[in-house]
Amino acid sequence: MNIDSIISDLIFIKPEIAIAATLVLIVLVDLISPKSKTALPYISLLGIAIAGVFVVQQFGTAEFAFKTSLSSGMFAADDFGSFFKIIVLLASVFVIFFSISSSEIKSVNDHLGEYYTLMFGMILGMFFMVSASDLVLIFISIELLSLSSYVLAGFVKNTVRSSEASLKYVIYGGVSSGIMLFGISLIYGLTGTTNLYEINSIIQIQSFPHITFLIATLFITVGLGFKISAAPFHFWTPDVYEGAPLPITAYLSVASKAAGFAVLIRFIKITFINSIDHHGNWELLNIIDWRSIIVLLSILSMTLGNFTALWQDNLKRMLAYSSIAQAGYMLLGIAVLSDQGLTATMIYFIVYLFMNLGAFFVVMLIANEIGSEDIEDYKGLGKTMPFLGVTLAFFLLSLAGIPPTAGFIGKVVLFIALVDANMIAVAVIALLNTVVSLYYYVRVLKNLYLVQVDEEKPVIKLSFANGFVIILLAAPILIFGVYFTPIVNFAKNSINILGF
Amino acid sequence: MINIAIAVLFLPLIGFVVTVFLGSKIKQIYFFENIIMFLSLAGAIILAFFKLSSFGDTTISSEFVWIDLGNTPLMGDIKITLGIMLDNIAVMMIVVVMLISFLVHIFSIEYMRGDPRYNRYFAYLGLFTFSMSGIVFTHNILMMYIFWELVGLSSYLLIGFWFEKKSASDAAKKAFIVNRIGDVGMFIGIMMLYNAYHTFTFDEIFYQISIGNLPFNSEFWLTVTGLLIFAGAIGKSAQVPLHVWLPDAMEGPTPVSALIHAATMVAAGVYLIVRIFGIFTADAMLIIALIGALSALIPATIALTQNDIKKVLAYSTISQLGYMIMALGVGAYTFAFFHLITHAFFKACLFLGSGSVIHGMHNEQDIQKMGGLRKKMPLTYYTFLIASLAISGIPLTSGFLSKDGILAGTFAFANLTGHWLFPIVGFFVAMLTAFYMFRVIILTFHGEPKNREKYEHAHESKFVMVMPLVLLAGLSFFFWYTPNPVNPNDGWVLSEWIKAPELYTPESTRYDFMIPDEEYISHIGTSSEMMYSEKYAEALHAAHYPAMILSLLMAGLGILTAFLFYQWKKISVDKLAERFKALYNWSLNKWHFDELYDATVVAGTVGFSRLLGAFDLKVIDGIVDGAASVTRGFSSFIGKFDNIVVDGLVNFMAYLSGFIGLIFRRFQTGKVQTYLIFVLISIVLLLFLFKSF
Amino acid sequence: MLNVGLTHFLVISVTLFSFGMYGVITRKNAVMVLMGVELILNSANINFIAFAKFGNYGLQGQIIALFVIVLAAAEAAIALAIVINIYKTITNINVDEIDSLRD
Amino acid sequence: MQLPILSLITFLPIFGMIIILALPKAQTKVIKSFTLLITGIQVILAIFIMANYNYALGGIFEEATFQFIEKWRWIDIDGFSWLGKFKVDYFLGIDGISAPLVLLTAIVTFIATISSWTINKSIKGYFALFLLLDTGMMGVFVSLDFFLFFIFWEVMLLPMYFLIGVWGGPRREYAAIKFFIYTFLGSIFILIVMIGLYFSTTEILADGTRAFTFNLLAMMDPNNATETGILSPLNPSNLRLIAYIALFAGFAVKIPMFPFHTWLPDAHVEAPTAISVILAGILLKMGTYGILRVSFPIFPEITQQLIWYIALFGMINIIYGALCAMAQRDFKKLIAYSSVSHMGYVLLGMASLNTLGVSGAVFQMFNHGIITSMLFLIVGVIYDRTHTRMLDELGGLGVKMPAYMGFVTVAFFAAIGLPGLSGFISEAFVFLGAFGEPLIRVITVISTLGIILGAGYMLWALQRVYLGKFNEKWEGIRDLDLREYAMLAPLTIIVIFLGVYPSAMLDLMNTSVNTMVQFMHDVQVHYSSLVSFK
Repeated sequence: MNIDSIISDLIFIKPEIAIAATLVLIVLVDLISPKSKTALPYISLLGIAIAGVFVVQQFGTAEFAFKTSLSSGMFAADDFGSFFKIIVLLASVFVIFFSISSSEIKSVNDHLGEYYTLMFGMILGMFFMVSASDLVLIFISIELLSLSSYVLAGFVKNTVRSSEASLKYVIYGGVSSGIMLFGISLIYGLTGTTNLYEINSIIQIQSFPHITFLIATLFITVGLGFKISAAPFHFWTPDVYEGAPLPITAYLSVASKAAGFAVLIRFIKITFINSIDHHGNWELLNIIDWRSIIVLLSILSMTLGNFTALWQDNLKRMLAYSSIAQAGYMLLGIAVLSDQGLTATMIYFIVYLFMNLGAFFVVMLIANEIGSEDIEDYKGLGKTMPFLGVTLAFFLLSLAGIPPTAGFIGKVVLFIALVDANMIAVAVIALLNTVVSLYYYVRVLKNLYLVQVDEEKPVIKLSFANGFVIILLAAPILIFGVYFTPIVNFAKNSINILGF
Repeated sequence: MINIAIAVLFLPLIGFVVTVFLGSKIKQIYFFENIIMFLSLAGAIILAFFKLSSFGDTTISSEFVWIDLGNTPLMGDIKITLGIMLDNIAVMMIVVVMLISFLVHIFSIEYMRGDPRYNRYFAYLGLFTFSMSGIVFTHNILMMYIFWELVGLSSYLLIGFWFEKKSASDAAKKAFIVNRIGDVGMFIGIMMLYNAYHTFTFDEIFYQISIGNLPFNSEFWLTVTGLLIFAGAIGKSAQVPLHVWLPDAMEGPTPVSALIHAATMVAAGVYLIVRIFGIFTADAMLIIALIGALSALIPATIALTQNDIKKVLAYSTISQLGYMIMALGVGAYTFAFFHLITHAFFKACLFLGSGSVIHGMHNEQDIQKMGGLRKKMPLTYYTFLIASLAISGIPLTSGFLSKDGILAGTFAFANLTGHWLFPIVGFFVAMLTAFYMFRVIILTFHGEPKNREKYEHAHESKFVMVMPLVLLAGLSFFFWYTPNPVNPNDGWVLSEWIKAPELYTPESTRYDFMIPDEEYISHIGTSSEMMYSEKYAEALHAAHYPAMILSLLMAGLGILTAFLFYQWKKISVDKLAERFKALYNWSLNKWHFDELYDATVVAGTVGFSRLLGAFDLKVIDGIVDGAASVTRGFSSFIGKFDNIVVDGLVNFMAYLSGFIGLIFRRFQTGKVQTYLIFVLISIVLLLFLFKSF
Repeated sequence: MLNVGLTHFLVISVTLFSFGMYGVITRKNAVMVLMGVELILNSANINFIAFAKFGNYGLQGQIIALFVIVLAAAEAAIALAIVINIYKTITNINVDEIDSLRD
Repeated sequence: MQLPILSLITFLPIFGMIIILALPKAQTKVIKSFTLLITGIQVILAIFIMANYNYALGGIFEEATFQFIEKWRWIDIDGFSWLGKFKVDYFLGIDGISAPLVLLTAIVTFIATISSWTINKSIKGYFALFLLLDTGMMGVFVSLDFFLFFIFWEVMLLPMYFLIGVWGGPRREYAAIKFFIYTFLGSIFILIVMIGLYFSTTEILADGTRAFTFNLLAMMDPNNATETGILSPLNPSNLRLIAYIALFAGFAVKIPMFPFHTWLPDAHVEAPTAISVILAGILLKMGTYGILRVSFPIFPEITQQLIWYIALFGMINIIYGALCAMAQRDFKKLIAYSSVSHMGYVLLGMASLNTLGVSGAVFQMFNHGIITSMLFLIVGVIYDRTHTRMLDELGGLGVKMPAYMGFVTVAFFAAIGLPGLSGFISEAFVFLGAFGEPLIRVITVISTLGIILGAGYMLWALQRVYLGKFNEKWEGIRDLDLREYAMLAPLTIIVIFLGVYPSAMLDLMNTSVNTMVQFMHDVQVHYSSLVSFK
């Protein structure tokens, strides 16, 4: 490894460089003209756009950057990574839109420079996460993501719940990453390397004490489970989601979860793969029973998420539990351990991006108006905020998976994968879970429309820009719900993980 | 011929449709209905005349395909035809129906005048006449069933015509539902026939049975099929145990009672048995005879004590229908149908007469409050008397002829088979009939008026009401039917019009006497008197005069007792009633049939349905309200939970999920250190779970 | 002289890890909790270095440890800032009592 | 190319919905009239379809004999290493089983629109949802691709939820959620079986290759079964039986079959009249239609095994529904339970698997749709005037409302199955057909009790509401107005017309029913040979 190769490898991290550059630019602009905070979102959007262009350009490449040996490197520039980068970028764009109109963020207007800086810190962390093929890089990028998000979670400094969320997040996150790091160290001790590909080639030929390896793997899973908020590592999620500013909550629930999933998938597929047959089924090494572990986590996540969500009165908290449950569904796709399942998870992610962000955004806009996220305060809002009511209902129904929304397609594709892998019992459990989830989603609908409100309230107008953003989020759900060829194709063409 | 039949069939329907639609617009539209009825009557008479005079014994029929399912897999050709079949029995019946219907229409013009739904009343009568003609003309059993139900409808509408009265609407409902019970039996019978033969047409069914093709290839099931269809007749002809609706049906206007519940519709059951007589096995016939005997006896004993003039007549109707059914059961086929005709006329006369009385007495129906009306309403009295003589079986009347025939039939049957129950019941009921009819006459027309005021206002009815009475009374004399007042077999009705029945059942299932001996038939030739076998003809012949004398004695005894009791007051009725109080009350309370049914079937059904209703609400609606009741302990969260979800099965799931959720919630303590403990525990558990891999 | 081998280091690191965990779970003061987190991170560091040395894996282990130290410092800084922030808002840094966000 | 008339009739309401959403809220008259226009056009289209319908073609399993076919590739994605090709077709077509229901849907929706005239709350939202519902229902009856079928099936859930939940009675929230959850639960089973079937069926494409398919017709052909598909008949396991039961349960919720019926009374009682009409008139038919269209031909061998149970449930529905109806004090609930009872006849008829029984069942679906719509409209008329549905509080209304009374009589007696009205022939056919199947003969005989009980509760209700002493409380009650005539008269005409001339409907479905019976028979033999071969 020499300097030349490092420099030449930089072309593979063009998107990351763009993000980093934007980060620096934001800091600079904020320093130079502290008054002009309004420009910051646009600079951010520009940076994201540029990064986006680079990401799109990168589709089709399959190269290692920062090679540590002939056939492996720290960083894998492949379509799989690019796919999740697109997810992250799309989420970032929307979250920036959210931030512009969020009253919480407006209240800390003076610190907008830091806000966007930290957000780009997160993006940068996520970009490296989704492409990292080395445990050290994984750890570092996760830390980069985490450290930025700890601060952002408590960004609205003066409110108690925001600060509390931040504290819980940092303690919980710190311990999780500590455990993960310990696991990584054990892997390093066993194999002498932290590179996933090299670990794979070593464990293919050598045998290890099973318990140690299991402990190491489970420790790493704790760290990843924390990121994707899968039960039983989810405990931070409801509290932090409730306490954090809404745009950040939305961001955490989509982008950071996506990055976590990317890492998990890469970790499992690269490290433990034995062979892949022509139908795309992964034959894993006989060390860890990944299918059982993930099925367990997934069923636990969706059951716990759905059943606890039944009890929530705070809509944000309810959506937090719902996002735990959604993580459970997506984990199912991984549990199938095949390209088909992977595609299903990725398709689900595209859909999840739109519907979850949409739900959070509408909740935020409503909270902006009525100053509450409590479901009881939603009574009769269907009348006073007709557009928001309809779209919220639409997003929630998509989350529940009712046709003709894209949420339905996401679930169907998932169940197709499950049934094809003969995991019918799991599929039935998941389906029954969707029935439970319907309860709490419909409860919101009920308060919006069914409950009679005596007093006549005036209709609250919605700004054109916000309406437009909502349509940007809602339209894909409807379109992909009816014609889902594009997302299926996109996901299908992006499953190439470097090395396979 | 067929065209006339179609016209006769559909004219009343046109009358119904026109009247019902224009009823509220044109006040005088009822005239249209009456004209229509006249045309129908004329048609029927022409039909009968031509049929009986020119076509002899041939059966004229015509059919068209109503439903054609084509050549179906598994079941072959499925075609359902509707058609008209004209034989002697049908044309005689249609004349009876049309004549009485016409007379009732005429009678009603005056009787119903002033009713707010005057036109609608005539419309309903039209509907009934149409439906009844359908029963008469039909050539297949499905069509029979269709019209069977339609007469049920018109009966329902007419019984409940004054539906403001709860008793009337109750009676209508009761009539329909009780009839339905019989109809279901009939329908099951039809299903069995269809399943066996894939046809509904009488001819084809008969043909199949005659070639030995039985339902489920078993004689037993043939018996059952016959009895199931007979169940329809039990309902419609108000036979025990389904007779309870007919007395209640007297809530309807009296002319309706005369038309539907005395002369025609209730006779449809008998007509049905006559139509399919050939498929009954000996076992089936015995049961039919038994039902008939019971239906003759029980209502007759009830009629003894009833005070409502219409109720007496109603029970008498059941009793007379019982005679007919019994007659069919014992094989006296021709007399049964003959009695059907004669009974139709004199019973219609009695009912219309009672209507006239009720009309004259301003809606008074209690005979205990009448008396002495002979002077006020002479025409009504005499016609009523003639009809009563006829029903009692006094010579020179038509009733004498037909009833005597039936009694002789039972006599012969008993002689041949040893079932002496039937003649005993027959003669006993003959006495009872004479007694209660004359009780009515004496209490109503003789003696002193008991209600002076009403008596003063009483008056003879108008011409349009009396004219039908006179006509019907006239038809109660013997000379319309036979020149010989003591032997009906000499007359044209029995010797030429009503033919001996054709039997289709396998010979092994018949009574011995019903197996024709070939040489005997070839020797004598078929004639009505010589049905079945020589044995039977001899027995019948031997029974003729003894039966006649005995029946005359019984009738005389009945009349005499009635006079002793009520006219001359030689025996105190009250004392007698006091002495046999239990028996008296038993009769007065109609053998407690209504109470029995109310307490068992009705209460049972309603109670069961209530139970199910509650069950549905409470139990099914929450398969675990079992779990729900456990959960009820957790009232703290249920209260809150009711907002979120619901009760029932959904509820149970909700409670359950809520409960699970509640457990999961416990983990979310808000303390980050607790969370971390949970994480550690999870890791240990996961390790434990997967360590063996 | 005691022959110090890999096992000794691993025992120390595991002990450190356990102490860290214990501290995180039991301490009330948020700062002490954060100290526990540091212990956990550093126990891993010991592992890295020990494995690198005794497994002859080259320098990678030591380098990783350096990275981790930097990250641990950054994390501590941010965490302490957050603790200060929470002290400012509710004047209490007792982790046990900060549980307003709960079910 | 022929006119895509099925797409037209299905999506016309959606088009209408969009227009209505664009209209200003205050223009209630325009919104109502426009909806009426849309549904009116739908009726005309339906009549046009019937006029051009070829009675000689059977449909059921053979694409060539379906009519008004529209088949486009909707989703077509190549190159999956695991599936090969993923495709979903937009595949519409009707045969003699669906044609009557398309007609029924058009008619009942039209009548329900007239009945909706009295809605006075959020009119715009109501009619928009109403039209969405319309599309969902129509779509279910015309789609021949399982995926499409399922989407339509689910699409009508939501509008129904809102229509009951927003415009319903006092306990509407409860009723709406109950309906929603029940049906959603049912459809989940359908979904899982659908996916299982997908992996068990391949279809030959135009280019000669095979691909997995959602095509219902392809699923019916055992030659299309894959070797390893989990629900493939070639696969010797009892999964097919389990799948059949799951699928059946999914459809049974809609019928609703005992014990899944408890949502129905609640939904009916709370829903506004027009929605009750739609619910009972059309939605319930979807369950039995689904069984006929999907369960029966795809699982013929299982169907044959289970007909006794299907008939048993039919019997329970008939008797249980009737007894429950008898116990009700609420007029509308009574009618709702009568639907449970009447749908039992459909189940019983289907179980016979012979021409008479199946014709009877399909005909009964149509008839029940019409008759029960009438009954609910009749309840609605009363409720509009008195604001009560309690039987005991009414009484004697026949005196004051003679014209209304006429319709009531026709409707009630049609429900009882009086000959001359349409219900009779279908019930008679059901019984005759079911009696023809030896396995279920006893059940059939017991089911005839329903004839008596039906008369019992109907006449009792008739008496309590219309006969007897007039309740002075309702002095000044008025007879029908023109709008109400317009709702009731067409239905009455249909009821009488089909009662007198049932061939009009029977001929429409006859070829298909025969094809179906023949197909079920043949393919059973085929399947049993497959199993024995294994």
